[in-house]
Amino acid sequence: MMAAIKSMPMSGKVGAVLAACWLFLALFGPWLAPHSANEIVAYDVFEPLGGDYILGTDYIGRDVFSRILDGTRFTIFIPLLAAALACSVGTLIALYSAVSHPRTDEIISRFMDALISIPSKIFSLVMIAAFGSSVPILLTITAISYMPGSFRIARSLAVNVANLDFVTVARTRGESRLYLAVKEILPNILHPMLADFGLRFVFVVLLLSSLSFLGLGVQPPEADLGSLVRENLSGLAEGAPAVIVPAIAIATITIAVNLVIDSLRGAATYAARGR
Amino acid sequence: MTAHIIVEHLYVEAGPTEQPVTIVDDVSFSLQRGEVLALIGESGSGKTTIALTLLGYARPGCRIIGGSVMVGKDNMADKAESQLAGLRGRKVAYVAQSAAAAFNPSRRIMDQVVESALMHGLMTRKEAEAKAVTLFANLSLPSPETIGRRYPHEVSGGQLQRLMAAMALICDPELVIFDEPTTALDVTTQVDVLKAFKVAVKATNTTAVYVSHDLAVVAQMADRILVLQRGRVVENNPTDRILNDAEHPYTQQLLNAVQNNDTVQNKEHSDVVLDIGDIEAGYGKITKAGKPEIPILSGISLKVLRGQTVGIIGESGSGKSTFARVIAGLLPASAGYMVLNNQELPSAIADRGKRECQHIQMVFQNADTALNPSHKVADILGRPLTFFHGLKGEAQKERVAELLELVKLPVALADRKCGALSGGQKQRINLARALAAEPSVILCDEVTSALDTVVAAAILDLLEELQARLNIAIVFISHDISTVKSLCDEVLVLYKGKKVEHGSGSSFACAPYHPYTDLLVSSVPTLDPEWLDSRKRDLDALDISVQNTDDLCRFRDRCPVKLGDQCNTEAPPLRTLTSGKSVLCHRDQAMLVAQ
Amino acid sequence: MKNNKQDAALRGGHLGSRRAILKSLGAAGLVTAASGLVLPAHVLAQLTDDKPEAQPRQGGRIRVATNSSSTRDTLDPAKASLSTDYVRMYMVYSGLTQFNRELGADLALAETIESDNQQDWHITLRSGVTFHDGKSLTPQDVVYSLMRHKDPDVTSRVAPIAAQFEEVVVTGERSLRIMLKAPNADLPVMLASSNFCVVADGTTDFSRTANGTGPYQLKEFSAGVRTIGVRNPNFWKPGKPYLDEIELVGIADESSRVNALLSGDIQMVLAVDPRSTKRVKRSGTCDVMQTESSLYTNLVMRQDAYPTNNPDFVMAIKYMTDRELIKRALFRGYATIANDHPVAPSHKYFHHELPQRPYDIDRAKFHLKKAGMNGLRVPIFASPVATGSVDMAALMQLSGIEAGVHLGINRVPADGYWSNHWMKHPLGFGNINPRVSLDELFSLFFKSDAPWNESGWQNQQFDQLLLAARGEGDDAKRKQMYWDMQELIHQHCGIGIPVFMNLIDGYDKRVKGIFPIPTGGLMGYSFAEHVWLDA
Amino acid sequence: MKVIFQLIIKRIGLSIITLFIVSAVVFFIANLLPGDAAQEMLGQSATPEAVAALREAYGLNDPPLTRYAKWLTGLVTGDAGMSLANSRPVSELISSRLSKSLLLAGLTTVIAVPFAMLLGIVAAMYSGRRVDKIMNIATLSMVAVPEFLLATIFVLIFAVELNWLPSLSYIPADAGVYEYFRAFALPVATLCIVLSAQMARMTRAAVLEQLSQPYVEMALLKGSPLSRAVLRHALPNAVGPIVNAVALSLSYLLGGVVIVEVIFNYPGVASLMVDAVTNRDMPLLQACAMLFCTGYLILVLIADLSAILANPKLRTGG
Repeated sequence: MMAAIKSMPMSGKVGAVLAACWLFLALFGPWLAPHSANEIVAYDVFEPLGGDYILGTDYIGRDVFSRILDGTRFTIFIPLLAAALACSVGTLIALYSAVSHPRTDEIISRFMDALISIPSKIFSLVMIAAFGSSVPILLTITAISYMPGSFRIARSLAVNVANLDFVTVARTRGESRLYLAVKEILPNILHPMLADFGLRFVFVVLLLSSLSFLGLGVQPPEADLGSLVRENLSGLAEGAPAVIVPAIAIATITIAVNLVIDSLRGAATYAARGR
Repeated sequence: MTAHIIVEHLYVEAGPTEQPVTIVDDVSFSLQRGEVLALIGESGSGKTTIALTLLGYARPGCRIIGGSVMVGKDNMADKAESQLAGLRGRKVAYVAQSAAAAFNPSRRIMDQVVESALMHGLMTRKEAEAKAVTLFANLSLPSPETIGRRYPHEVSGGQLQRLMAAMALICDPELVIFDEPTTALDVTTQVDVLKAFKVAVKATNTTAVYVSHDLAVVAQMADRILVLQRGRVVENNPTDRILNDAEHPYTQQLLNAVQNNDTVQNKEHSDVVLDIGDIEAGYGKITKAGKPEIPILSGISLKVLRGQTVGIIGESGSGKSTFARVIAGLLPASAGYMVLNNQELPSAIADRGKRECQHIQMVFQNADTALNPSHKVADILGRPLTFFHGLKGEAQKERVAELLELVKLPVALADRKCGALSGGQKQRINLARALAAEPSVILCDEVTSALDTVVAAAILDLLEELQARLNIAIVFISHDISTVKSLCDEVLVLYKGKKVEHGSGSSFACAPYHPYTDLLVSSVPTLDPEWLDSRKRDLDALDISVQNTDDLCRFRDRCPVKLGDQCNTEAPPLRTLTSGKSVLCHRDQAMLVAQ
Repeated sequence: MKNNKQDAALRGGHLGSRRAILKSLGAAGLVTAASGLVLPAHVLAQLTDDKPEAQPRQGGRIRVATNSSSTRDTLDPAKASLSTDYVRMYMVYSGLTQFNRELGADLALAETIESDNQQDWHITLRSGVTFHDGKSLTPQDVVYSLMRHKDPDVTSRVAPIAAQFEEVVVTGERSLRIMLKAPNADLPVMLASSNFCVVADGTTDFSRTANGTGPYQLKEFSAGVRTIGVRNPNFWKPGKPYLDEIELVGIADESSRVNALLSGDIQMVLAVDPRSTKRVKRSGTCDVMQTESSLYTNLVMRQDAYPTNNPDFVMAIKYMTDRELIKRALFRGYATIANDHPVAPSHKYFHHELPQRPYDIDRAKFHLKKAGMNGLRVPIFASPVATGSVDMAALMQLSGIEAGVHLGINRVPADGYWSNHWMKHPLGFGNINPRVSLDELFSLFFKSDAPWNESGWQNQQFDQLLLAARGEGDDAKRKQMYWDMQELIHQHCGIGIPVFMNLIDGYDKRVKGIFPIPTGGLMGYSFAEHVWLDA
Repeated sequence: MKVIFQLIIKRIGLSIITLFIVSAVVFFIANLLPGDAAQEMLGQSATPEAVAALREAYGLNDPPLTRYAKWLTGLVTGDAGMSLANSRPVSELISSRLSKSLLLAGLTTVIAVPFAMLLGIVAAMYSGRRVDKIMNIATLSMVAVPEFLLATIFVLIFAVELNWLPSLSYIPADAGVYEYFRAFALPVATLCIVLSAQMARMTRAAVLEQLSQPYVEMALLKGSPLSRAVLRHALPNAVGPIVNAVALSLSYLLGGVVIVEVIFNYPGVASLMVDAVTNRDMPLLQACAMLFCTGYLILVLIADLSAILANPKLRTGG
């Protein structure tokens, strides 16, 4: 891991550091918060930077800094888990369909197409209307809506690998499909899927914030960064930090992750060329 | 008179600037106008890198860090991109290794051939195209007027390679760089391409640099030969000098690798291991006629005896690899039978039992793709051991060690990932994996063609030795008849999915041959520099019209000794010659000898 | 005052039958309306900044945005359910009566409404009123318009109220008679609701056309997109309406709505967030109108479920609601402290001697201990549709922690809240629109058999008082009864009402003639006939 | 051309299957929704009898499968059914909105695609250099900003402060080109930024991929300057992946634009579908889902076709 970071270009290192910082905040943010995230501390709403409250106050006078520290964990962990879920499930299904009969493969692909073609926001809307909005539900929804995408990528990768000689060799040995999928193919698509995982993460972060716009996101009084932006939107006119800071936070998180992915990709391609 | 090309103290390095690797190390040479210099050495010797510096070009990740590269009055080593762009293609031209890759698939050939002429504003499109057509003709390309209108994928590899030469010569450059231009080609096509190049170059008195790893080929083309090893010049002498009395041991190695030692051994063969009869196979759905939509093989029969080596020869498209796949069960035959160790062998892998799978092992041409890059050597060799013989833990470890020894690799390799290994080592691992199963038949598909000559020779020796020790049967598939002749007890020549000649290895020592076999044999370059000029041209139609379906002789369109329309109307008989081999041809023994 | 003129005009409309009206409508508090000069203080406060204005100007077009609009938008009074619908109804239709700024009703299509026993009502219609298609108004139209609510196939939203109609019959070419099942002095006010607007006899298809007698004729209607009305030249109020055209759109997102107002794309918007008022005022071109209403978001504590069926728990909750904080933090002061009963201070029957319930954690603690519910965990259901409920829940949660009860907030999406969550959980929120007649309010939400008895409250005494008050002609007695009912709710009902929210509308200062009508935003949704555009 | 024809036929076949699956999935999920059109219709005033009556009227009492079958047969016979929320034919509701959605999507496409291409190509040409790095960060930031924030910022600046553009994308009946431009400026700008970032990155990747091919090296060694090598050689071969990326991004323009539609109060199909959900208006919901799916499939088909047309090898079925 450290080696991987060492081999990264500058941008990658920056990204890694940023990401690490956010991860840290996500883990320990709530303990660092000067106030309780939900306590109304000031009469004035949308207070500016500095002053009694580092990042001012929000639309009902809560301490923005504390709320951000508290909300980061949602913006980090939900996407993290969701993306992990989406990628792993997508990859596994992809592997399965790559090694199984063309017809099965076809059916699975059709089904995934179907899923992709349903706009994720509306899918979420329906699901949340059906099951209510809770963290587990949000996880499931976001995971489901990005799984087909992962599947597409994983499948195309897997199919390519499946046609390589070493897989054929294993076949001539009479190996089981499971072995082919897990032992021969999987290790060789892991790396690109890692990059894909990063992308999914970013997508989920953004989907979450759009959901919070539609009032379907994380449940108050908790709020992920997206919801913070949303609930303080009316403060945008007076340039309240309550809306701008969380927005910047989201931006830095996504950018950081992307930088890391890109440099990982770069490393991968370099390795490929080296071989 | 001063030399045309003068390269002095050239250094090129690669990799990240922090810890660079010097890949061209103090190389100097010079070349008179009109001379042809060959750069020879195995992959990684830096020959291509040097050639590219003559265009002032270094591949991504590489940097020219020292020395001068004088082409005429221009020092290509210290020119700005913009200036270089003006020189490239006009003054110095490049013919790439794989024309198939070096032609833009989405643009018509003519556009690409004339492009540089137009870019440099040397002539109008009309003139350029006219010139191109004449070049096509000189390069003895079929229907020169129209071939330019085609897309790259619509012409054969050999033709593409020559078209590339035309592309290089369109601006009458002073210097042409040929970068392994024929390695990707079949022997028969290679000859024509080489001929064409030689003529073209001599005609225009162009200086040429010819990059290759094949001494025999180089012998035909070059006036001087520069032998490279790990980025350094080990020998730089006129061709005949190199051929006759090479100074450097490495050069001698190269020479020996080419000298094919015709030692046909006659071992005692006992029982039949694999008996294959009247195989029909192909791709696509099975039609009502019971044949696949795209038939490849028809009526192939073969008996393989224990400890015997059977050679299958053919060029690309002959169906030799398909044959291997059929035996391995990857492509179930649509007709015919297979018997393994006196037991009916199901045609589809799915229907085969573990034992059957174990007894037929396949070794693929390209070790890079045949070994899972993410596995350790130990895993790769260990898997068949556990899978077939249930070996685990220590026992497995030991066996792996034995296997490595068997293929003459250090045991330490066991825990390396095979991405880190050299081509030769990979191929040995590849072989060891097959042996691990303790099979009775090994299918070797072009196991040497991806390797440098020296390395390839070593692998062949290994094969022979192993077979002698383990007494396994080997089906050796190759396009290189000389190798097969020297290696195999029995040889089978495929042409477009049909067996045209079949006999003992010894019977291939000399004529008579089937006309196609004859073509193959005579197409293999020798170290005699005169050889190429003595060769007669093969016919080269733009599209070989023969379908793989009818029973007529499929070689007839290219056959130099074709008998009028008999060949076009009647199916050729399978006649047995005195040498004991059978030949699929209308000509009888006498006529064949006469050719 | 700018309104003298129109009121005079109105009075002129029914001077002849003044006695009858006073007799009949006194109960409903139209005395002030009849001589419309004395205005309640809170209304005056709103009007101080309009200087006395010149003759209202004819012409001009404005665009108006409400906060809700969907494919469910309708032209059928019986189906009107959202603010956009209400506005649309008052644009194209008129009712027998209409709301005025004193929470009472003025006569509209009705010229007189008389009754001696509050059960048997005689109505004469204004003469010379015509529908948009030229057909003139007949009693039959009114009969049809009222009785159709009882037809199940119409799926009227006021079916429960219409159930009171025993029968409605034509008694003359301009007169009709409404027989109620039981006396109800508030009928005239009831009839002013947009659902009881008058449509032409026999109209069944409301999908594209609306043939009413209202101030504007329907020019374009596409559900969920927009409604355009053009001036009705033969509107029955002489000289009215003033504008040539009104376009009505729904903008769900508050900040978009306000931005649209500030950028001049919209001239009037409904429901401005208290936090946006600063911006609107600062703009200079626009201003806000505040309407004190009896709109409230309330805690619902089911009497038939644990733990809310425990009166001490209910008390605890009531004591741990920090009304001041809610008013200040959630509504930026645009609210009126409530006293756990649904009658707003502005209402003439408001019980002002009932002591205000304070924010008192210790009392809450005491009650919790008494109930033995210390450290109890209770889920509380809130939703964006119940305005402010989510933030209220958050505040309740905090004071809950102090008092020693843990409230776990479940925010459920707006969509489907009313059918799936409202009144379905022990502890949740409701959101009740202003009802002018306390009778309607109580019978809809507090009577033991009320259709939406939110807390499932059963109280015989209350029910009896309600029925009695309905039939009571004497205002003093009636008032006393309503006071008693308020006290009952305040003490025993499982409903906690922290504040009444003031309605805030935003408007472009060039729009004139606006004044608050407490039944709803945008002048009780009936701005269409009143406003005019200053050049 | 024959190849293309076959492909289209094959695709249409597959698409029908996919559509079928979508309809099934949507129907299934929709059935999980609590409450139904009847309840939503009556809202607070829902008395059991009334609801029952309405259910009967809507045929909501039949078992789900029967309803699904009914709906499906209706659709096959070209009848998408009646909207439950406001008794108008679904087809009518959609068609009025669809044209608007397509207009918005079209405008966005026309602007976003070339813009993205340009960014991507330039970035690829100077990959590793400063230009590339800056663009990388720029595009990333573009992706990273929640679109509702972006939209609101635009409105505040251009509509509220500067008063150049309307804050609602409202088109008067007698709108001229100028009004159109003004009305669409902000939503289109928002969508462009949201979309082009992704497309630009994909384009860059695709072009870079080609730049590593031998024929590009060959072009350089023939003396063509980098720009020519990229535009004349690499780009034509990168078309396949690029159009694919574009297609995927554009498929977002039908269903994904809910937020933009809400903020600019633009009556598009996305918000229609949201209404359908809130009103439990199954026929409408289903129809919208079908619509989005079809749109997606068409886009993908177009992408594949253009990829084929760009590649002579596939084109001639070689």
